Order: sequence, then structure tokens, then C-alpha cells
Amino acid sequence: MSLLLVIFDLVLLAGIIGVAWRCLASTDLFRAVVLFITFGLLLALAWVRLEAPDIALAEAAIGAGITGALLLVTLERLRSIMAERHSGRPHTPPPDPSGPHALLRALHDPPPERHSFFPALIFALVVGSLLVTALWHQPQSTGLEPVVDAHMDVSGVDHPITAVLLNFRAYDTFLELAIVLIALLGAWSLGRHDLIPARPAPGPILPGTLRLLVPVAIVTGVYVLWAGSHAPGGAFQAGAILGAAGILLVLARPRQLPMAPGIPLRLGITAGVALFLLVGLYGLGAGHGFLGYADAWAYPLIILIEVAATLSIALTLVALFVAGRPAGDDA
Amino acid sequence: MIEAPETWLPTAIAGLVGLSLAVAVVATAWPRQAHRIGLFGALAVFAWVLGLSALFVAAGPEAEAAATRVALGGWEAPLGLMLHLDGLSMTLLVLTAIVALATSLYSLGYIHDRIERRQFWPLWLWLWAGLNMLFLSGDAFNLYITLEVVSLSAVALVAFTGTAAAVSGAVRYLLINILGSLSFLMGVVLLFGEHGVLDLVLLEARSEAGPTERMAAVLMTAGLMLKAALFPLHVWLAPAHGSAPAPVSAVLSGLVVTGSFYLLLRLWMGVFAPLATPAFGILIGLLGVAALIWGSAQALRAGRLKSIVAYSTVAQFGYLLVAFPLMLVDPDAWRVVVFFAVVHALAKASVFLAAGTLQHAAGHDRLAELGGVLRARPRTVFALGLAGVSLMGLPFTGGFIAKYLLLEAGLGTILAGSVIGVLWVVAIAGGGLLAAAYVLRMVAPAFHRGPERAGEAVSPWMDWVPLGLATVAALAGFAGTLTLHTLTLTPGAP
Amino acid sequence: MNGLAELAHTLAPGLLYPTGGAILFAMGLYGLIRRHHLVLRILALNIMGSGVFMVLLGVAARGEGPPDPVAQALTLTGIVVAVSATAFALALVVHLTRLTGHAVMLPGPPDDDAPVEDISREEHHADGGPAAPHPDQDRNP
Amino acid sequence: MIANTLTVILVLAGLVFFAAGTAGLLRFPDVYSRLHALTKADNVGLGLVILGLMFQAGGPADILKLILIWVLVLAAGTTAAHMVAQRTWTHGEFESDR
Repeated sequence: MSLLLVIFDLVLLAGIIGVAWRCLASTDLFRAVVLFITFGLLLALAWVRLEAPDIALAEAAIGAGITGALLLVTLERLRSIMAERHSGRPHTPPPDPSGPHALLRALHDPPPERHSFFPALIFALVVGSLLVTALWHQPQSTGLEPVVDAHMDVSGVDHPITAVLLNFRAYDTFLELAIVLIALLGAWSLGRHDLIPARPAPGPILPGTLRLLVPVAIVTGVYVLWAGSHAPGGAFQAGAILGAAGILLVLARPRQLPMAPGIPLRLGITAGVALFLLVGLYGLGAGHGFLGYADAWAYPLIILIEVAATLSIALTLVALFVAGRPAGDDA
Repeated sequence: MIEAPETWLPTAIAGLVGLSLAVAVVATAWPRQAHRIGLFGALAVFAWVLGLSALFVAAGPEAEAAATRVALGGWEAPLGLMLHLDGLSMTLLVLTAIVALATSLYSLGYIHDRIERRQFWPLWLWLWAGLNMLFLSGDAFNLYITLEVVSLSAVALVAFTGTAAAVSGAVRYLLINILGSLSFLMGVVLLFGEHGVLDLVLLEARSEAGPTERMAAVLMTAGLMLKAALFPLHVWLAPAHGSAPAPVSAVLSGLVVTGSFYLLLRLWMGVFAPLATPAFGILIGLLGVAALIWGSAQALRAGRLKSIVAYSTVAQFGYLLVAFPLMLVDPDAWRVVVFFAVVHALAKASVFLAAGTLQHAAGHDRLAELGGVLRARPRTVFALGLAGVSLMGLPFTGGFIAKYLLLEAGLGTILAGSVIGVLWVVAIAGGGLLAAAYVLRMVAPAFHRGPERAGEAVSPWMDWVPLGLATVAALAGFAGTLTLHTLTLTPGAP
Repeated sequence: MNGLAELAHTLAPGLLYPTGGAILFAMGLYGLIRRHHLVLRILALNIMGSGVFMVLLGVAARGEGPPDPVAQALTLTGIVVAVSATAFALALVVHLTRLTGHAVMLPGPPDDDAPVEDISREEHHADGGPAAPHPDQDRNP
Repeated sequence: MIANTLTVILVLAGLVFFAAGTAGLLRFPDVYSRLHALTKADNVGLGLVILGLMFQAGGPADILKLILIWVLVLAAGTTAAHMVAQRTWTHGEFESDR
């Protein structure tokens, strides 16, 4: 049995490394992106094998799903910009006949020069072999698992990863939310002149599917959020699922994007960090330490923070997909 | 009865983190008032840092290592995260507060477009909060996260003008930063795999000169050198710093680079201390000499005022590298190195702010055509010169004290019988001469004959803030004793 | 047969996956050096990041008993940070392409004496980005 | 025991359909016939795999979740195939597809 598992591990790792290699060696960017999404899905499988279902969920939703959508829309934008520059007159989206061919020209990276081959190869080999040497010398310790286990009863939740994320190391999680927000502020500061270049296919099929998928996604998101306190799941996975539903909606009708109102949108994207910080400051004032909770209040406060964080993450991910600053934000 | 300062210290430390984050969050949620929130927030954080430093120095000799560590959420390491305040971080917090307050005041005048203001202030307040958290962090993984907060907001600030040069510099800066962060994170992961803890104090207690520490040291040092633009990993610096808006350049060259350097110093004095050998010191010192020469040469060749200043950052950080071998011989030298970094940050920020004022007045910063504006703006030229004098290390400035102490340490090495010590002394003395050459290049047009041209009107903030900061840099010499004393309050350091 | 069982024991996930992670890290580094298109460079950085996470999760799965939840929580944080940085980087790449017509990071620093727009002046407005793109402004032949 | 045998048989049968679909994807000449092979074979294959897994489910909730997964994949796969076909109809095939 264990030999079969080793064979499975080896095949999976070979697949992951092979796909990553094909992705990096590809001259066609579209192919590279598709391979990268495949890479993310294979990674999710590896995380399941490493007994990390939370991470597998996050990798599939965030690493492969959201990142994949971001990469694909970026390629579409690059193609549209190139087509515009080549034809010399501004129009979005570009004319149909030039579509695929302009894409091939614009989204193509020539094979790398020969002279960088050996230096890069030797550098990567040295780094890789040193890393492997260091890793093979390490003791087979269990890390912090016993310490976390000993404190689970006062953490307010039953799932160790949620306990670490929102109680024991809440500061890291707070800053993680801040980083998502800063990335959005950075993308917004570049301007507000961005449309989704892809046009939806006409016909009843896409709207019909959306009518089915979006409610299911919302229910799933809420379920994953709620499950996070006792089973794999939590704010980030839920936020990614809701964000994916939002991205689908944006994709389906880019022409009639509802004008996002300025102030509610700003409040929505900052709700997660703002609430987290308020709870943290309250903890400091009440003597539990910054970002600390009284044991009895830990569960409700964690759920409250997670709900706000889910909302903010979902909104921020959709906004990062749209990329440009909404016109309402300047009002 | 007033309680002893050390009982208030933990709350004040956590409060500083909370306050700087709160300012950033409120400005993000309410961008219309971001500049006002930013101004009041900057004053509040500045006052808080000063109060904290008074508490810290008052608690000083009695403050045990434990008193300066704050368990967030009440969870002690290894389970939870600890904030960590000692003399080194206190010094850098005060430095950050001074430079950041000056930059905030300057930005009030510099960024007046309504839309620019809405973009600038939240990002800038996040950057400041990130720096405060970086200096207070005592956990390896948390350091990675704070580094990401700092670098993402810094990149966004470089890019936010949206010009081709700025965006191109920002892309390069971002990729380099992500690479540096990943390299750092891989080091953290290796250390965690070996020792099973993330807290720096616990890691320090367990670390030895094994393969894990060696590889982690290589990865984390390389990552931080990329971020700090230490030679030979410096190529990104000039495009990013030179094309950013003036207040951003000031913060990047003054504080962000110093933050990475701080972390290098902290790691090598703590977790990686068993690995520091003389051969390693000499290698780093040679890199420093190369940086000094290359950076100075570029600064002497560059055609734009801000490029000169950006390249001089590469050269000045060469100095810091030259000090590494001295630190291995004379353990006390590290305090001088930190003091030099502090003076450099103050002077460099004021030079960039002054350059920004001149660029605003002239509409460009090409040195060849800047003469008229330089002649018409003696106050700004004086600020430029005063800060430049500090960079050169002329007597009675902060830079002089720092370079004098470094030279003393270098001569000590020679007396101790080290031949290569001669090279360090020559580099330290010669670097000052090269600095003099490029500082004179910047101010020389002011003394040529020719017509005056006042150019665009300049707000009072932009006129006076560079001068004020340059004065602080020049007078920093008088605070030298206090700084060096504060630095002795670093547990574990010699 | 005994030898096979021993081999299976040696190649436990706690050793196998960190090794795979190290390979991914090195491979990403190689791709980052060799490829020029910015999107490919971002992909290379993401592959490096996945390598780091694989090492971390592999380390967490070592030994007997349940895996280390701290390491898993750190990985989750890392994935979210990675997607944020990627999203911002892609936005920058699109903007750069709009301004310059290429999405390639050219070797060497851009021209020092290229004109720099000054945002402190009255005539600058941030609404729509610069009006006229300068095609080869930051090329340095 | 019977449940396990049924699972193995059904999952293996599902895998045969997946293999057939993949072979079609690789061997068929144009987008439409590839879509035809891929969607039909994969939907049936997935249905068989899920049917097989139902014998391993812990309770009715798990069975419902499995059915839900199948329905969602059907809906998403069908829509995606429709959109790929429509794009090809209006824009022509990609060069790299030939």
C-alpha cells in the first residue's frame, strides 16, 4: 500500500514538474497560461496528498481559479492593446478578423537567447542542489502541532487552521487582508480607463447557466465560510468562491457593468481590515492584548471578522479583475 | 503615584502598531479626506513614537529582554506572534517618524491634484505603517508579511504617476521585490523545518552552523540585498527611485532601503551569528568597495539631478557593506554602522525633497539646464548643500561623526594586524571624496554667472521642509551620543 | 521485497515533496532568468512561490501524527499574498504595454536622461493617464 | 464487499469513457468534433465515476453533494463547450489548433 502511494507521489510530482517546465518553456503565452492553470490544479492534488485540504481548496479557488482568470483577462487586454496600436485607430474591442492573428503576434515570446543558457542552468542547479542538501539533513520533527493542539480548547473554534489564522497568529492574517487591499489600491492608482475586452457570446445559454451557477456559488461560499470553524474552509476560500461568482457576472455582461458607487465600494473593500482592527484595538483596551479576545467571546468575534473579511476579499478580487478604478471612486 | 515606565511599554508598543494601522485604514475608507487624515495621523504617529522612545530610554537599564517583547493576542511564542522592541528598532522607529513626518508635510505641497491626492495618501500611510511594523516584528514569517506590505505599497507609489518611465521602473522594482521576498521566505521555511519555531529569539537560541542555517543565510541575505539594492544586486534602484515622485523617492532611498538593511543586520547579529566568519566579512567588504566605486561613477556621469541622488544611494550603501568586516573585528562597530545609516537616511531624504522642489520649479531635472532655477532658489540650494555636506562627511555634521567613527574602527583593524584593513580605510576616506565630487556637481551651477529663473511657484511646504530635514541631518551629530546609547539597549548585541 | 518496503519508507511525503518544492523553486529561477516577456516572468515567480509552499507543506507533513496546522496556515497566507502581488503585477504590465507597446523587461536600466513627467505641476491630470504614448521611450539599445 | 466491487467496476468504466474522450480531443480534426468527443464522453465518464463513489458515501448528505457536483460540472461544461463553439463559428479557428 505504502509502495503504491510512493509511486503515486512520484508520478504526481513528475507531472507537476513536467507541466511547470512546459509552461516556462512555452513560446505561446496562451499555452503557458493554460499550462499554469493545469499546474495549479495538480498542486491542489498534491496538497490533498499532504493532508492539507484547506490549502487544496484555496489553491484550486485562488491559485488556479482566480489567478487563471486574471492571467487570461490580461492576455485579452494585451491583445486588444496590440491590435489597437497596429491598426492605428482606437477601438475596443478590435475587429474580428484580426483577433486570433493579432493575439498570436502580440502574445508570443521568442525562444530565449543561447548565451544565457549555461549560466542560468548552472545557477539553478546550484541553488536547487544546495536546497535539497539542506532539506535532506533536517530532522523529522512535528513542528508546532502539539502546541496548537494543547491550546485548541481556548481558541474559540474547532478547526486548528482557523484557530491559527484568526486567533494565535491573527496579526499575520490581518496583514494578509491589508496586502490584498494594497494590491487593489495600487491597481486603482494606475487609472480608470479599463474595460473587459472580451465580449460575451450572444444567446440564452450563458445567462441561463449564470442563473443557476451564481446562486449555487453564493450558497457554497456561505457554507465554506461557516464550515471553517470546524472543518476545512474559511474566509479566504469563501471569499474566492464569491469573488469567482462576481467575476462570472462581470464577464457575462461587460458592456452594462453597473456603475459601482464610490463610497459603499470603498467601505466594502475596507470592511475586513476595519472590523479586524476595531476588534484588535478593543482587545488592547480590554486587557487581552492587541488582536486578543476574551475566551468566551472568541467564537462570535472570529465569525464576525470572517464574514467581513469574506465580503472584502470577494469585492477586492472582482475589482482586481476589472483592474481599473471605477468612475464612481473619483466622485 | 506614577507607574514605572516598563509597565506601560508593552501597551505603547502595541498601540503604535494599532495607531499607524488605524490611520492607514481610515484614509483608505475615506479617500476624499485622505490628506487631512494623513496630516493629523502623521502628527499623531510622530508624537506617539517620541513618547515611546522617552518611555523606552527611561525604562532603559532596567528593561530586561522580556519587557520589550509583546505577545499579540496574549499568545506567547512559539504559538503566537511577538512584537519586539530594542535599541536598534527604537532608533529606526524614530528615524522613520522624522523622515515620514517631513515627507508628509512636503507632500501636502507637492501633491495637490485632487485625484492624485486620493491615490497617494492611503498608499503612503500603508507604507509608513508597514515600516513601523517591520521594525517591531520579532517573528520570521511576520517579517516576510511586513516586507510584502512595505514593498507592494512602495511599488504602487513608484507607479502611481502613470508615466512610462515610472511604470517601467515600478515593474522592475516589483519583480525584484517579489523575487527577494520569495528568497527570504524560502529561508524562513528552511529555518522552520529545522527548528520548528518562527520566533527570532527562539530561533537564535537554537541556531548553529549547520547546512540549514548556511542555505537559509544565503537565501535570506540574497533576498534582502536585492531589496536593499546592495551591490551587485542594485540595477533596479536608479530607474525606480529616479522616476518616482520626489516624496516617494525620499522615502524609498531614505527608509525602505534602510529597512532591508536593518533586517540584514538583525539576522546576522542574531540567527546567523554563528556563521559570521572573517572570510565572509572580507567578501561583503569587497562588494561594498565595488558598490562605492560603481555608484559614484554613475552619479558622476548621470545627467539628471534625481539620477545622481539615486546612484549615490548605491554608493553610500557600499559604505555600509565596507563596515561589515570592521564589525567582525570590532564588535562595537555595528552601532556606528547604524548611526551612519540613520544620518544617511536623513540626508538622502532631504536631498531628494530638495531635488523635487527644483524639478517642480524648472519642470524638469536635467542638470545642464537647471542653472537659472538653482540661482533663483538659494534656500533649496542651501538645503541641498547642507544635506550634501552631511553625505560627504565634513566636520560638525552627523555624517562626519559617523565616518570618523568608521575610520577609527578601520584604523583599529590595521593596528590589530589586518592588511586588508588598509583597503577599508582607503575606501571610507575615498568614498567621502567621491561623495564630495557628485554633491558639488549638483550645487555647482548655482555659483555660475547667468540669468536667474524662478520658474513655477513653489508652495511653502516644498520650500522649507527640505531645509528643515537637512538641518536635522546636519545636527544629527549632536544626537550621536544619545543614539549610540539607545543602541546599547539591544539585548544580545555586544 | 524488504528493500522495496524500506525504499517506500525512505521516500515518505515529508522528504519527497520538499525535494519537489526545491526543484520547482530552482526551475522558476531558471525561467525567470531566461524568459523576457513579463507575463512569463510573473508565471516563473508564481512557480517559485509554489515551490516554497510545497517545501513548507512537505515539512509540515513530516513525522508521525497529524500535520502541523501552523505551517498550513502560513501557506494559506502565502497563497493569498501571491495572488495579490500577481494581480498588481499584471495590472502594471497592462499599463506598461498601453504606454510603450511592449511587455518585455529590457536588460539594463532605462535612459537616465529620458524626460520625466512632473505630477506636482498644474497641467498634470490623473484622470485618463497620459494622452500620447511614447513608443520606445525606455528602450536602451 | 459488493459495494466495493461495484465501485471499482463503475469507476473503471468511467475511466474508459474519459480515455475515449481524451483520445478524441487529441485525434479529431476540428474544434467541433473535438468538443463533441470531449463533452459527451467526459460527462458520461464523470457520471459513472460519481455513481461508483456513491457506494462509498457516508450518508444521504454525501450522496446529494456528489449529485450536485455532477449537475454543476454538466452545466459548466456544456456552457463552456457552447461558448468555444460559438467563438469558433464567428472568429474562425486559432492557428495553433490546426
